[in-house]
Amino acid sequence: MIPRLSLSQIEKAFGAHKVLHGVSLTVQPGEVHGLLGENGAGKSTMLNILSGVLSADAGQIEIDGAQVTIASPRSASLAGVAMIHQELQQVPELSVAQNIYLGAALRRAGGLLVDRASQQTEARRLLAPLDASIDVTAPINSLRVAQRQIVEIAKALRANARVIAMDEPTSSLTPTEFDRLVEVIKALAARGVSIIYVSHKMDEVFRICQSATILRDGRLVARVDLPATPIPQVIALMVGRELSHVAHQSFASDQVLLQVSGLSRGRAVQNAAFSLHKGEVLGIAGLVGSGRTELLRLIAGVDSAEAGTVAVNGRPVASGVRARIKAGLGLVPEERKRDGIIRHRPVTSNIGLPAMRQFSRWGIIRRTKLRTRAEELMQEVRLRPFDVSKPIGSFSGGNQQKAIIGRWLAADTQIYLFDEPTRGIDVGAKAEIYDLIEKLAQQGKAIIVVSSELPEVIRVSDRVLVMREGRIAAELAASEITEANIARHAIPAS
Amino acid sequence: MSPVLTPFPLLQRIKFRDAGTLLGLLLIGGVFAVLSPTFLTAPNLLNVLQQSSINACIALGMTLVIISGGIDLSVGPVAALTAVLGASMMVAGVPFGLAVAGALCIGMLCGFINGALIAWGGLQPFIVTLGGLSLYRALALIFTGGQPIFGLPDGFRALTNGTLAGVPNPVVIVAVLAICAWVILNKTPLGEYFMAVGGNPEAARIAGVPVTLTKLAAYMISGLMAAVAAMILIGRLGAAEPTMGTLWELDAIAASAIGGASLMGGRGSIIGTLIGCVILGTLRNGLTLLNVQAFYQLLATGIIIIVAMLIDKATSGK
Amino acid sequence: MSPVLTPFPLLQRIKFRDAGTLLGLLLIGGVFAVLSPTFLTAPNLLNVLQQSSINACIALGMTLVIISGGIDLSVGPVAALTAVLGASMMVAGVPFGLAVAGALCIGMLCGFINGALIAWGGLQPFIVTLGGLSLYRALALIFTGGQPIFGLPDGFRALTNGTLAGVPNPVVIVAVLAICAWVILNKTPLGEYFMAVGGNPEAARIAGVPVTLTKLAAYMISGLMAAVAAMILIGRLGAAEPTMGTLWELDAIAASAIGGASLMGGRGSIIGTLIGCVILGTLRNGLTLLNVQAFYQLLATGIIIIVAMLIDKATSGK
Amino acid sequence: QDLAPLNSDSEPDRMDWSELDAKFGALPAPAAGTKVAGVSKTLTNEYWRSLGDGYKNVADKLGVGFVYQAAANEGDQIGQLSIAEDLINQGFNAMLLSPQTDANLVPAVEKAKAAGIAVLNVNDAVIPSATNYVGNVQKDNGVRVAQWFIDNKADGGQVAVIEGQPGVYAAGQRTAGFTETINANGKFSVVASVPANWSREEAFNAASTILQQYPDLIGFYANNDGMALGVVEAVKAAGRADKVAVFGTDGVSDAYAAIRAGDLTGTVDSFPVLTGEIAMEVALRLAAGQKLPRVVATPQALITKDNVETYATTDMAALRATLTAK
Ligand SMILES: Nc1ncnc2c1ncn2[C@@H]1O[C@H](COP(=O)(O)OP(=O)(O)OP(=O)(O)O)[C@@H](O)[C@H]1O
Ligand SMILES: Nc1ncnc2c1ncn2[C@@H]1O[C@H](COP(=O)(O)OP(=O)(O)OP(=O)(O)O)[C@@H](O)[C@H]1O
Ligand SMILES: [Mg+2]
Ligand SMILES: [Mg+2]
Repeated sequence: MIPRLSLSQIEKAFGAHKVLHGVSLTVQPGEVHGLLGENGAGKSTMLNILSGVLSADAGQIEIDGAQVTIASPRSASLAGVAMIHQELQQVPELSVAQNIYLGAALRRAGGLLVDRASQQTEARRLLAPLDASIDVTAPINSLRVAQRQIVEIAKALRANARVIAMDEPTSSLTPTEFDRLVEVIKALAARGVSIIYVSHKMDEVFRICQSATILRDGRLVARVDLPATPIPQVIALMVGRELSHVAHQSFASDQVLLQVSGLSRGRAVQNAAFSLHKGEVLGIAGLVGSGRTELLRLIAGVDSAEAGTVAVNGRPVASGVRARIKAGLGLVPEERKRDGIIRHRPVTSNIGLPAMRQFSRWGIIRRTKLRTRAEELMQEVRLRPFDVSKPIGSFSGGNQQKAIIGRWLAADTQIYLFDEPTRGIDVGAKAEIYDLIEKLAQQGKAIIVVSSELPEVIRVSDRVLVMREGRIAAELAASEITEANIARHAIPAS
Repeated sequence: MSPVLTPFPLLQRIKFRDAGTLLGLLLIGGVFAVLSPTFLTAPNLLNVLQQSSINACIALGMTLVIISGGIDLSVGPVAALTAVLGASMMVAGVPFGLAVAGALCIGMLCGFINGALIAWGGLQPFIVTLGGLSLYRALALIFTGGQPIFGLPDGFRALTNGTLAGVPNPVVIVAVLAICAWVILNKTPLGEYFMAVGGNPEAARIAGVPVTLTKLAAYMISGLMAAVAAMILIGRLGAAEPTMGTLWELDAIAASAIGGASLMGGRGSIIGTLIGCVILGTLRNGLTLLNVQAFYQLLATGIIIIVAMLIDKATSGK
Repeated sequence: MSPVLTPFPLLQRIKFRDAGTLLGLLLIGGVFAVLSPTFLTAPNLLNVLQQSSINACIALGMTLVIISGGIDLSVGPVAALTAVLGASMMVAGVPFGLAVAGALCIGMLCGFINGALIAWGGLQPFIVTLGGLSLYRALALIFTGGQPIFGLPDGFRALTNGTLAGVPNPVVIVAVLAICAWVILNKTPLGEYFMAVGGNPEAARIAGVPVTLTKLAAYMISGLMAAVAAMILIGRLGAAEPTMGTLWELDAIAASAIGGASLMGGRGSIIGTLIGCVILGTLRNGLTLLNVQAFYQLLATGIIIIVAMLIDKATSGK
Repeated sequence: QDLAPLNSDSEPDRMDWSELDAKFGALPAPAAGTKVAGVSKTLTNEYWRSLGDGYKNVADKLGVGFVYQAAANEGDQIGQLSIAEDLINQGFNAMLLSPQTDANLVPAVEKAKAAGIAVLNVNDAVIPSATNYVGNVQKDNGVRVAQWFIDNKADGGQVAVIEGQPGVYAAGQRTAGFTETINANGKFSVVASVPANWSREEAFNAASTILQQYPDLIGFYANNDGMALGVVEAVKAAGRADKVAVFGTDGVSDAYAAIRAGDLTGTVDSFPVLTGEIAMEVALRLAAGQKLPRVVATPQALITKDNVETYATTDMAALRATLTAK
């Protein structure tokens, strides 16, 4: 059978840094093909080449047996390739429908005018199987991350492509939404559409992919059939070593470090109250839009609460980010690109930002000290490529995340607020981050982990809060933490 | 999900953001109405509109450029260049319709040069159009030797000095152009491209928006609008001067910004810009009516601009 | 992992980006050196530096403002206001050291007002400083009644007209300030804050950067630099005029942009800005030496700015 | 020697241009290789170009080297200073400076004096430390126009002034001259006096507003001709050309044409070409070592339809004759 898509011997370098060494990949019609690898392995680069965002230095692309030249996103879409990008690629001021039809507006009046009405109808139709609650006329920047990611998926479905590349389409989604995506993907595959699926969530990959290509450091390692190949073997191929699975360990003490009481803001968060102990890891689970992100932002002082207090070590802390940071709180935001990184600045600067004063003497930054500390921290989380003087924007998404976490380690934060900490992070690094969380707990820090991945919540938490429609619906002690329990409390009784 | 798609009553179209700007205008107007009996007369209000029309014309183009993430500092000199070239064609006997068309083409050509350096050359809009600011002015001066050109045909001048149902023609022309700009921005693919390229150029590129062409279009429209403004002005003044249009760029940018355009790109409104122009026009008219001394006019202008923005901010929230 | 941490030889410090700008300067200088025998003489080169020093002073502050994501159009009028207030203090018999200190404080105060409206008021920098452009000028004119203030003490004038080891004092002063600005930008937390706030204000805020204070600091430094420029200039002129500083903002922004500052914020370089100032100064000097007529000077300026940027772009890649 | 700060309009040590030859003899022939530089405000205004033509007429006639430079635009103070400084190093015998403002060329003047170059301040802004000044009496511009109103509109009435850029010396003096004289008469009232920044467009707009506000207005005085011609268009557009008199200042060619056509009532011509010739002659006399009074006043005249043909000559000899005959 002629493969639907074949990429052969793709090479790509950024300056002197070679990131793809002759990688090849083929996908059959109707096949769902995984593209796996650690952070920085070159998955996004590969897909960006396929979708015309980047141009390859060497290599060929064939679609349905015919060689194609993909020089721009436009020519990619003409060739029948659509892509869901890892980072949200949206225009903030435009509506959902306009974003979905960006660059391919439906027209009327002989092509002169945009056909808003049809765009909205079509957008609604595209979104229906994924999330019917999204208002297609709302500006995209009024949506939550998860919804925006769903819009990105809808955007890729719009084009009736022969090949759809999905670069971590579910990094912000909960299993419920993933289930819906699975249905959509199955329908697409049934129509003969080929899908390349990138994800760090192994369960997802094993559920939908028939085969997978595995990359390591820009080189092709293996092509495997799924789910025939066992998970540990796939992971070993990705990271080049076996990952040992460690059981959860608790270091929680009795000493209350953080006390949240009556925290409210509109309908997003209503009367949240809980305490967090020294050495404790508190998981917060809930459906998309249940208010977890907003709760963390209120605690971190990023948004101001309408009511309620936050106390650290028994002392109430004033509002405002700076006061909260001073009191020992630090937020790793959910939307990295918008709220996390300063793109053009090197990793060191991004890491040192909250603690610049600590790294200074007589008002002058001690660069060497900052750099040493940054390297120390990044070594621990295995930043790749390991060059802390490069602008953070040139790192892969997962590696950017590591640097943002490193920021609070460098600031010697006491209470870590992690919002989807492993979003876009590979299995190897994920394990490292779990270890890190555990180590922080052991050192007597306190950690809150908001996550849409139930296994993750279960893996790291000593205690779990379940949020539902802005309220804390349940508190689960260690013995009660199970997927079924969490799901039971998370889903609104309609 | 709002089910109302068509028809749109006008008021519903005036967005909340524009309402803040409008309030600023009404406040300023209110103050002048109290202080000067002449202010609220129909001829004076028409006068304000007429005097705002040149700036409005420039500001319409500027708004599109700003929305697309750029800036055009060269509008004044482009206007001067098209004015002297257009006028000299007329004086040389070219039928004025043809001369005007020629001038408009020259305006677009200037815009094209700016746009090409920005879109293809990859240079910063500010610096390109700052270079253009010197360049086009120099061309206008060299072409005329610094002399104004007089003797424009009466037929042409009648066009700009006439009225339509009592409304001065320049106001009518600019109103039509404003409607065109509004349609382009809000109803056509090009308008979405402007917003997309200004709001998130990377996303726009990835989505297959023709970023280069979009930028070119923005600067060419700006050049065209500068040429139209030039034609209106030389018609009214009866002379084309190579020194025309000094500081027009600041007025136009101010009007756009007052109207809610963000100089970071991706945001702006045609209606807001028009209100911004009228605010600036009202300011000048009112201060003249009150015969405020030169230094204090300057003072009032500075304070009122800032206060209007603060009111706008306070009312429109964001 | 690069093992070279210290020490840094100077050349290594001049970043690749700045090398492109430098190349532009060398090219322009080369052309003039060939065409005019006077150009490459020591007095003439010192002349160029001296003439560039006022713009450099303003541009240093402007660069910091631009890096922090803003713009300051009010520098000229702030300079005028500090000049007339400082001068009138001196003329009234205040010891000139005190008068200068007072003037610098006034400059910072103006910057503080701009910064407060932007950081706390949440207004757009362009529009706030455009308002300031009128406001401070008006205050300067009203304070003096439009008259220049003459009769500055000789001791003060000697400061700005003297030389240090053959180098004119203004050049020395600006060099010192440039080093300070360089240290602030590259070596202090404040510098990191400028770049973070300009690069991504929301992320900076979440990371605990004092965004408001950072913006305030940028505008206050800009106001301070305007005041320093004013002091240097009135020392040289022996008089303070309320009309001083017209169009300074454009020159300063041009120098920053030529030097690689992005008007979108987050990026810029002190060394680049200095080279940018010298490019502009060299241009004026060379064209005058060659006795190029004013209109053609304007033409050459426009063309050279654009060509320099194209060369810079071509050599520095991005 | 410490000079008192110059005030060109009231300096007692002055003479009229017409007395030059009588008091100091014919212009001595300049030494071979004499070079003179002129630096003026801007070339975008015909006045300054004409002034340069006057310089050049004399320089060419006498075989003197001559360079004429100007700033890129009016208001570019440091740019003009740079130009002046750049010229000083090039060995000129005399410099004719028309500064943007009273102060902006002071360092150049000091440097030039130190280098032994004869420095002459020509018209408009006044350098307080200037040893020599050639130019007209700015205030007199306004006085002459006011006098015309007093002479020709016996009943008085409402008049308005369109000012140049706020803070500019010439604008202030011209306005003051007009306003003081006409107010002293008692029958007139200056109902509006607003700035239009030398811009034809702004003058047009301001005049439209004023015309509408004051239906009985009888006249405008504009601080320069460009603005006056803008006012003329506003008056015509308002259909009140027969009732409103409009005056300008400078006497540029377009103003003459407009006076002939009956559009502009009059202008105060300060004869820039002739002023340039006189200035160049004075500079050469200074370079030759003559000691002249500190201020040499140049001619000006109110041009109206009645005398427009008399003054509309490009023959400077004839013009000199007309002016001295008076
Ligand atoms: N614009 C760029 N400039 C320089 N280097 C880049 C750029 N984009 C990517 N890289 C580098 O290319 C390599 C591959 O990155 P890529 O984004 O393809 O990784 P990935 O496999 O998608 O990782 P992740 O799982 O973290 O998304 C990384 O080392 C990254 O640092
Ligand atoms: N930018 C916004 N505009 C409007 N409403 C918002 C916005 N952000 C949050 N909300 C509201 O706040 C509620 C909580 O959202 P939040 O993002 O905190 O939820 P979450 O559980 O973190 O979900 P997600 O998985 O999307 O991060 C949502 O129901 C939503 O209605
Ligand atoms: Mg990736
Ligand atoms: Mg969330």
